[in-house]
Amino acid sequence: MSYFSDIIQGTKSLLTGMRITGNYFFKNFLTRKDVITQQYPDNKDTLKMFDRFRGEVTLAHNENNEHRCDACTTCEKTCPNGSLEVIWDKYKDPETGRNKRVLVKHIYHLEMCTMCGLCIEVCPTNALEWGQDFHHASYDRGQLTKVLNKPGSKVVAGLKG
Amino acid sequence: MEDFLGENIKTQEYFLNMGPQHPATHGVLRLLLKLDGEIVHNVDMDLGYIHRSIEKMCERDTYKQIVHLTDRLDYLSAHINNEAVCLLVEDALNIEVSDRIKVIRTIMSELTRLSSHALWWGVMGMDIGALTTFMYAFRERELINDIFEETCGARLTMNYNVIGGVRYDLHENFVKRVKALLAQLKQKLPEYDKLLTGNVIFRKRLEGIGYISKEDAIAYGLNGPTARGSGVSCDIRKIHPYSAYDRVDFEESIFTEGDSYARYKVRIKEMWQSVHIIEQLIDKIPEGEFRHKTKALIKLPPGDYLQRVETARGDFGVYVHSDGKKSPYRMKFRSPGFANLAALNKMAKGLKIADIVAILSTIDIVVPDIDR
Amino acid sequence: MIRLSIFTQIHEWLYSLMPASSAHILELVLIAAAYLGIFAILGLLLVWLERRVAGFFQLRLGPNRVGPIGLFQTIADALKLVSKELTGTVKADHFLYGAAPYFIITTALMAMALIPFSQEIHAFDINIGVFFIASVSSVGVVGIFLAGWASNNKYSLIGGMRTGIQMISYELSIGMVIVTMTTLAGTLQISELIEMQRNGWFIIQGHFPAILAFMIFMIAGTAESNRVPFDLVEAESELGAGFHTEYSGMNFAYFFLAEFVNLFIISSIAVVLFFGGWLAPFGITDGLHIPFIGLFWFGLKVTAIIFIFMWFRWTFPRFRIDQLLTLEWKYLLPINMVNIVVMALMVWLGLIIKF
Amino acid sequence: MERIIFYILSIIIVVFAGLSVVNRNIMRSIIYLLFVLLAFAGLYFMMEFNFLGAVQMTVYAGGIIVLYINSIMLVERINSPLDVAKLWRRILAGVISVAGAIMALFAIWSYDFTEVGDESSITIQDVGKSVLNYGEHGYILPFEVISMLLLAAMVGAIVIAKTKKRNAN
Repeated sequence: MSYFSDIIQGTKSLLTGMRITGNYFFKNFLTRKDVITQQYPDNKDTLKMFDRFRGEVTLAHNENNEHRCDACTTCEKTCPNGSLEVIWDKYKDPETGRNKRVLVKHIYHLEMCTMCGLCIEVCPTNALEWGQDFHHASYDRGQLTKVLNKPGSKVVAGLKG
Repeated sequence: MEDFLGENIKTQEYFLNMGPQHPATHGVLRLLLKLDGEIVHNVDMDLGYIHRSIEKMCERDTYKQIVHLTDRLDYLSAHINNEAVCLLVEDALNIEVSDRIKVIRTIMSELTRLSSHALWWGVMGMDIGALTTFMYAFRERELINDIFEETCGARLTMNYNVIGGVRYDLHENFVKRVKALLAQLKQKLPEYDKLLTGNVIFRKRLEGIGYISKEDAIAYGLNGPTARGSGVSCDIRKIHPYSAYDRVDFEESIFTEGDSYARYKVRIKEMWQSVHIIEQLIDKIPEGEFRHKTKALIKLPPGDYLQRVETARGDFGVYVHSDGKKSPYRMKFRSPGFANLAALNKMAKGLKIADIVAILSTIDIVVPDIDR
Repeated sequence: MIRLSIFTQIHEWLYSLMPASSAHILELVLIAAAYLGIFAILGLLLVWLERRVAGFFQLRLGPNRVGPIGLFQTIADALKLVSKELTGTVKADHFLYGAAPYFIITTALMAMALIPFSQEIHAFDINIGVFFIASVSSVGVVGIFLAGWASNNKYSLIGGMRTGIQMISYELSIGMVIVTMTTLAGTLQISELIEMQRNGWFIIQGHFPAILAFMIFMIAGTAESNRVPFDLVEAESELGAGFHTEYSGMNFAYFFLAEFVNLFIISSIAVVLFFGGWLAPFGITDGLHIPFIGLFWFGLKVTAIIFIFMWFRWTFPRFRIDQLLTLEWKYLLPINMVNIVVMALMVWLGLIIKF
Repeated sequence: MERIIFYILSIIIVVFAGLSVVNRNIMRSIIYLLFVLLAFAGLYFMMEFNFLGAVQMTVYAGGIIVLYINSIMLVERINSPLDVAKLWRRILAGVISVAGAIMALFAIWSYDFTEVGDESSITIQDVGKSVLNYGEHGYILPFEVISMLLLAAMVGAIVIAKTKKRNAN
């Protein structure tokens, strides 16, 4: 007799499954209520990431085009992948007469970065920050190598390193 | 058949390369199948296609740098892997973390397990041929990932644990979101059952397929849900409780049938248990520090250290031999997927091609976890 | 033959223009071209429908960018496929490899000729109607078989072998369902079959055994059109793409189109056998002289059946090959045989519901 | 028009029949045979023997050929071309086939064909009635004999399947 009960049980289980998918179909067909996907390029402008989202490493600049990096290279040493390169120059401080470092280029290899966040943690002057940008795709690998300090930017005056 | 046909007529065996590029192998895993028609006579696992020598890289890095590498092992239980390394270093340095950290870690681990199992459920359906389950599972998984992103800043490679605590404090929306998630899971998990678990085709595809006995499971070193499907009690959360697992009440999900369907049921039950665990903790997250200060450069005292945790796939072990320097002399990860995959040949012999796909799915392999 | 008034006008105009023999040939060519057009449009439309329906089942939207509600998406895809390179394996049997898609296309087209779109639009109303469709589609299997064999790829070969087993088994079920319904109708000619349903569709006339036959037909029809849960032939997660792994560009598109046209054909047979073809439900539009009303009802019914097939596809997991055979030989076939006897008894005892 | 189609079909039959014998690739031979069978079905359809044509397609093209292919795929040396037979065998086969052809032609030419008017095509009812008829032109006896044969074949198949199962257990 299990032959027939098998058939009935099986059909019942199939219909249960169909009821669930069918429910979703008609709900979506009529109201589009359960749609979980985002219409990505359409909502590009309004799409907002969470505050802590780790998109890329950036060097924060204030409104006077000043950053807080004193080229101590701690981030470069801490990075496990070698994604950061700090190129600096020496100059003599006219006031104290001591040699000081000045940042020339803060180079960031996005293609090597694993977003571990160690550089941002160790930065003694809190110069580095997380950027929210996630549109990293590009046709050219070279474009993933970025210079973080903006052209013409300077160190914030009076920064202690 | 051969007995009946005698010596003169023979069927021909042939080899089939399943992978390294194949939709069923969940990554770049190559299975060399020896087939007779559709029947599998032998499975050879060929690994190493995405070997990145993470263990060797660990010997180069400092302990703080190692943590984020473990994200890349079993990327679906990234958080739990991080936790293993952190716990190991904290133990070695005798850092006693606050209750808040323990509870946060436990909740996060269980969320990770839920997200991993949700993905597994969706992919399981896809492997068996039901394509819609994938999207239904991702609906829940996206909620979990949103929670992760809001608190940790990333969806997959969270890298939230640091040595001595967690990187950020919980986001203010965290509790609210987790409660919403639990409510939805309680509503949707029965739907999973109706859609797939009870389905007659699905059950026929899994029941009695890929059997492995309890003795064999122990002999092969199976662990995690794969072993618990054969009745082996091996939940590290019960055997060696870490973080806040000693203060929550949950059941180790064990089924004794030993077939694919048992392994499936184990994972479904684990999802319920995870919901249960989070429910106990979410209302009483203790106040306290979320991160203890540690030295800038951590050096472990010379010696051997071992830490085991229960990832979504099973027993994940971290072993360190330290010579007192800033990076380990030798770091070894004992990954659950590797041992589980080894039993595939035992499970799949004599079955059909379609069964291999189903068994691979119930083992729930993640290839980077196997290859490291 | 085609009888709609505009077609009659074209027919007369052609014969007035040129001698009878050339007009005849030209007419045949025109009808063939028209059916080719229907074939292409149907294929594209069904692919769009499938993707759209799949979207709603899967909590997505489906194609909605190209054209209104994504209607032109498949045309864009077809253009892409046309422009793609035709690749193949070096050691393939090139003659058979190239011929395989045309087998499937040709048989699908031949079966299309018998589809009664409406009372008037019906190209080939042969006296063995439904049986002819079944026999033609049995030839179509050879195409899939050849594709699997000639690709010189083991995945394709396994797919091809599975097709053979699957088709031979499930054609039996389809044939027996047809026999069951013919027992009720007493004819195989499609137009007669439909006209007999003026007194109630066969699924109502034959009540219990007809409903059973319909359920079996839906199962076997899914298997015949190689769709989930019977898509072992191309089983994505096991065989990559099964028998058409090695096909690309337009050659692949032929398989794809033919699959969807076969789905349409199977649904049409279901509509003809169970749901009264082009007839309106309860004859609600019989008195009205609306042009193309038969086409409307037929299309509506076929769409409903196709929707059920799609519902299957986006709900169920796939069978394994031995379960597929068990289902056919252990369950469907015995039930079918009993069903034929029950149906014959019912017809004999006059237990049919007629309005 | 009909004449042209007839000649096209005949040419297909003759050419592909020849090819299917000559070709040394077994798979292609089968496909050429399929073309021959399909062309025969076409001839039946031309003669308005619709039922016969459809049966020809289902049974031969759909069933037998698929079975052939299935069983040929089980043969081990399917990829290598077939061996060429010895010379005396080829001569013998040629002689026999030429003799057969002469006999067939002789039979055809000696028979006095009469042209039949364009009768209405045979319906399913006619076929069914003559199959189950025990009077004159009735086929009930062969029909039943064949069904016995099929039953025997089915029993045989079941026996084979059962044997395998017992061994497995």
